[in-house]
Amino acid sequence: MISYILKKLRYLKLLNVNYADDQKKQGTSEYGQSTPIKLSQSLEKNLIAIRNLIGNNFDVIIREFSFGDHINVALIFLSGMTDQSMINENIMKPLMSESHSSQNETLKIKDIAQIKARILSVGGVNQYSSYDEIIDGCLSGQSILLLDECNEALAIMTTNWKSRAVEEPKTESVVRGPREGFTESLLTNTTLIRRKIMSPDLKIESMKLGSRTKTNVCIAYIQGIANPLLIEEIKRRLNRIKTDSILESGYVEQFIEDAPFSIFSTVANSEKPDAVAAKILEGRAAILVDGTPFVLSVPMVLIESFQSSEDYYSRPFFASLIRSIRFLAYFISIFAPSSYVALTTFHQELIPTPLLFSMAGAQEGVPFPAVMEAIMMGIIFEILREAGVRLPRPVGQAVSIVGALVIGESAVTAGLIGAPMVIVVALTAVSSFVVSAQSDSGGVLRITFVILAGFIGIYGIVIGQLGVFIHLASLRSFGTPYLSPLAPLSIRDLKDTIIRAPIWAMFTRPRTIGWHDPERQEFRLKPSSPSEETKEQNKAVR
Amino acid sequence: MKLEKGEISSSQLMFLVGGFIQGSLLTLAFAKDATKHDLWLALIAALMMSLPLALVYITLALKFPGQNLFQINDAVFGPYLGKLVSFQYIMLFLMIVSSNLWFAGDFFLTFFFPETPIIVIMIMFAFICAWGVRAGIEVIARMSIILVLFTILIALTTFILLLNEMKFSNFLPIFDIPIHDFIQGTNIMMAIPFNEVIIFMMVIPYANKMKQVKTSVLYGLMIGGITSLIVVIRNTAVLGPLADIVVSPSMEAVRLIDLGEIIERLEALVGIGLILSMFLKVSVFYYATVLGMAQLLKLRSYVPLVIPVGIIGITLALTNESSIQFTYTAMNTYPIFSLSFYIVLPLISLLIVKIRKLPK
Amino acid sequence: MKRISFCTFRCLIICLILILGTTGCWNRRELNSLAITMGAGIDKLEDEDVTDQLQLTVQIVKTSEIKVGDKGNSSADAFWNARNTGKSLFEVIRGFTHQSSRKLYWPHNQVIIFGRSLAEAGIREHIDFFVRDQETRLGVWILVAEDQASDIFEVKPNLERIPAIGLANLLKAQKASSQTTAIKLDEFATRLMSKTTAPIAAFVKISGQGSKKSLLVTGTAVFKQDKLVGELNKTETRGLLWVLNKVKSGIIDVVSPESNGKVSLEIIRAKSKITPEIIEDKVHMKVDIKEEGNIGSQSCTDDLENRQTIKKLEDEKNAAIESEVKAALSKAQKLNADIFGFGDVVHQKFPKEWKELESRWDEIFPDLEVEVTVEGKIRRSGSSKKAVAPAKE
Amino acid sequence: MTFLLMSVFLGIILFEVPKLIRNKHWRELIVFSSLLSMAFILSLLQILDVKVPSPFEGINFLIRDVLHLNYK
Repeated sequence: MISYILKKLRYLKLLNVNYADDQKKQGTSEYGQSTPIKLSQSLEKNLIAIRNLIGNNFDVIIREFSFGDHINVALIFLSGMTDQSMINENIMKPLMSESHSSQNETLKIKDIAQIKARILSVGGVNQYSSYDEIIDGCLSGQSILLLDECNEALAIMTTNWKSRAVEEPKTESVVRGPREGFTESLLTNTTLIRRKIMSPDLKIESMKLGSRTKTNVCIAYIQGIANPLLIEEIKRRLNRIKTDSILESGYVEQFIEDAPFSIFSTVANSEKPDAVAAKILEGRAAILVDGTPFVLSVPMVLIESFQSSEDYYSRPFFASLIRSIRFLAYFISIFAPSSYVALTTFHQELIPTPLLFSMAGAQEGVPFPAVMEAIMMGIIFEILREAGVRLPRPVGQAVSIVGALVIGESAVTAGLIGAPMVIVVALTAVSSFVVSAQSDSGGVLRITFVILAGFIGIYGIVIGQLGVFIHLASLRSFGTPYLSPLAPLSIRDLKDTIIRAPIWAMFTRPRTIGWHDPERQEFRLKPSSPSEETKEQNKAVR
Repeated sequence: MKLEKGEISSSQLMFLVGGFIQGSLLTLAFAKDATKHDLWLALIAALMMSLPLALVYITLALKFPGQNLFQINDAVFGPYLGKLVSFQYIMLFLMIVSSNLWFAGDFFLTFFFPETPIIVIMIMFAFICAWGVRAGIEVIARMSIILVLFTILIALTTFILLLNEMKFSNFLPIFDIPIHDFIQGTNIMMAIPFNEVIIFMMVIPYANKMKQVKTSVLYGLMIGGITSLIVVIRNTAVLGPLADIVVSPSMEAVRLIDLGEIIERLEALVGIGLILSMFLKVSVFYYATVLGMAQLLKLRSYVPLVIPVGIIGITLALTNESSIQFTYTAMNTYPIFSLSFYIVLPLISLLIVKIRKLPK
Repeated sequence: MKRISFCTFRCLIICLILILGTTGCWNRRELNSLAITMGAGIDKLEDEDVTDQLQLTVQIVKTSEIKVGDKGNSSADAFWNARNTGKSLFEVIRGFTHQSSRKLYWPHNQVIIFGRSLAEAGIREHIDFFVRDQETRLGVWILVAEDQASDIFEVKPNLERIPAIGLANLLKAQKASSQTTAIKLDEFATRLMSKTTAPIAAFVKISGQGSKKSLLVTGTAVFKQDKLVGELNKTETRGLLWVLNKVKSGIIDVVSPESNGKVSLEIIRAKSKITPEIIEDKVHMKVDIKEEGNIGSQSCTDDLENRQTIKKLEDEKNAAIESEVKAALSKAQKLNADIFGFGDVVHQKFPKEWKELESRWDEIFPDLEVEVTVEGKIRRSGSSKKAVAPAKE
Repeated sequence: MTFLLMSVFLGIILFEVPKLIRNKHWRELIVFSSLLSMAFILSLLQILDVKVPSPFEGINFLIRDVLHLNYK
């Protein structure tokens, strides 16, 4: 024990030292950034320097040519990330043809601004003067035009790489509603959102994260609805991220979430532009990360996991019914195995007599205690699911079928597992798919409750549930209480919880999120049958 | 220096008080022994008598906005005598925490796990309450709404399901007990749930709307009182004289639910409702104890005290010999003992406040 | 820095779980380790040399025999009647551990049957276990066997696989005739606790011989305090139930006013009210019974569809009900057992006078004057208006 | 059993103390440790089967035997 403590202490010290080192390092690097190395006048020197920096990569193309009055230039670009035809048509062609057209004018075109203004027929052109900028630009798909006898370079927006087309998302399929989903390209994603919300108030701010990956990350929100403090907080947390790589929005999520050790995620994600747009319109902010179709949105509340964009497109009765079914399914998926264990091992008096007979009959000769059975079946189910997801589709199906047969049929006939347990596990498994946003927390809770139930029955389950409840009640996501409309009760916002009120009745935004500009729409929008006058008019028309 | 940074709304305060009173549904059995089938009368009498007392507490709390019971004690009785009074209150609260732990353990031992050592149940319960207390009063208050609604739902459902087992002649003859017993019953009812709202003098300072405090607390008392009344009426009407001899009338009454062999054996609901509402009660007392200690000793945070106080509470509960001895104390001596804390001291405080025209 | 504290926290939790785990799970019992008791029969052993010996018969379900989907060995008995003897009930119950591999499990117990000789000797001490133990429930049927309780469990029911369940279902079905007092432990115990009200229970008999044995639930066993003192027959039982407001359904046979044929009247709804009165220090009871019914069947061919006949039929029904009540009353007064709970009603209405009456109730009850008023109605005549008979000329 | 108790208390110390030391909450640390040692002594007495007088008995004594105010 003591040695363990000593080890801990030593580790602490080590951490402190490392931390101090980090501080120093960061200081130096910042110092370095403040004075970037400037381009020199000579093209040759510049090219050598650039070759030294990125030249020996096979996808870097350095094309040297001259135009006009033997002005030597070099075009540097990455072959895979640029639009080749654009380079040919809009950069090379005008430059080259310039030399033939009007000889006397070309002589004057030494000035880089002139080239930019008169020759290049491309939308985005920047002027850079340091190596760092050039390299960064080149790596993000811009073409760099270096001129001899000029200490500035032009970065031309030729960015274009292969990306997936907008497709229907696999994770959130709908019956009614738009079928488009985000793609891996940030630009496409922002476009998809912009197309939903064509308001000048929609702000999309971008920043680069990851010292090596230099991933573009955008924050999208609506100015005037979103709480400015929220946006500030998001920026603060994003700027805190000092890492070398951001490969997926999951990286960002784990860096910015409020409760890193909670089993409940405090950052929501979605693949559907309409869902994200709706969230933005409620006053949330979306965080888009380049390279992934999963867009984050904060703050997240628990209820969000039970909402689906389709709820709002279908009529309120059915939507409310489906909502309540989702809640039911979530509770089944968490409590079914543990309740079964508690009932069969501690509280047999709570089972109705005829049911007890058949359950006891099925359990006769089964060697394992019910807790063991529940845990075993839970694990087997998770294995089967994982195998089904990872394997290629045809093989995955075969695995599922074999697994289901083996467990569902053979294990019961062999007397290894009671048939009721199989039913309970199957029910749990099916229900756990209903609320997919909480499936990770659901799995952990399920196992915990099974263990608690096996230990001290219903008392264990209730105590555990109280613990989860305390945890949920104390959880906040970017300042918003996690159980938001329920636990700090806000009666007005209960319209979008278990019951989904008609759209015309939800005339305010959620109190804890978008209270900055509370009114969503006019108060009296409930449709009513046409008044007498209009009826008369209609008749007259007919 | 503020130990608690949370803020609770008036509706949360109301439900917290309601849940707090509901947390004593189990201990209704003490008054039941004294008043038999007239328990409901004693309950109403106790509720009526505790309303003015609650007003006394609220008036005191509102005279000193932002200050809780112990700070008020300091202001009223002076720094030294005030500390002594506060110390006594802390001891009382600690004892209530430990006795409630014992009640919970005792109940689950009797009805669900007769062979389990009581300490396991108490530790688990204390653990969850400690967790809640560490999270702060704001979190407990947030939870209260759902817990209270759940308890009310259970009480109402079982009431409706038992309607055709009820015999309202069980209440006859009304007032069939000696007046001595009735006074004792009322006293017990006041001592165990209703006057304990004095604890909310520790919570009221954190309410965000001081104007609504009075109505919230009184409505909360009514919520708790009405739930208790529903439960008492259900038990007496269903069980009749049998309710006088069983340990937990609620449990036995709910056991009798049998609707077409489908809706039956629901007694787990009683147990669940009990843990949920007792959690609120114990947490509030627990919170007041640790907050009071931290204040008395001028600490910067009450959080480190939570676990040691919890363990002391459990060990104190374990010093009880049997539930029979415990029942004796709760029925015969404790109600009188508590009068000084719940009636005498607050009234003296109010008097001193009026005479010395505090706060200056 | 936060991670360090979390690590210790996690260690703490793991330690806690391990500690709790090592100390074991105290009340755990798997479904296949239970001996689910469905019925208990308590007898007094009538041996010459041993006196005061109790015999307890418990009916335990063999769960392996009722495995669903296993049709193979359904011919075997699905129950096991275990017997044990001893001095006190609790001792006897614990004694079963010597012969049963599984511990008796009581929450699903359906019936408690007292043997006649035991019931005559007193049952108070044996009821206590069933009220006090946390496993037993108050919603269990109480029966008195005509002879030995242990014999009852041997009779295999024709429709159920387990006799105790058959018996419980039999009692539930008694509503249809309202000629048996189906009573559960909670009410039985309440009556036992009352100073004046006498406990009652249903009687169970074995009818038939050999393999054609079947169970018959009939009549009412009347206790005085906790001792069996007498028995009510079917008619008297219904008389009792009328007063207790427990008649749910049933048939009353009356003679047709036109000819001598029989008309069976079905009881649909019944309600009774007991009002006590004290006139000049003397207690009178008033019992008002309101009843509604239909014509169930008629064996004569009379035309009943006119107002006079219906009126007459109603009068006859009232007389029949009244005679039933009177019969029960006279029997009860003869046994001096206040099965109707008149004492409690007086207590509820006149709490002051009751203090004086309470001690004399045994003397008052046999001569208690009871006024019975019956208001019977005939509402409908079923789906036919006239009897199935050739039309009269 | 004593070992178990000690490990539980050690766990509690590991859980609470580092934070207090880090924040330099010395006063809290003193109160915490005195309360914890009290708790430890009380629970040790429980484990060693030493009879600790119940505070409720104290109430009984005060009300019944000193003041004679009890109901029964």
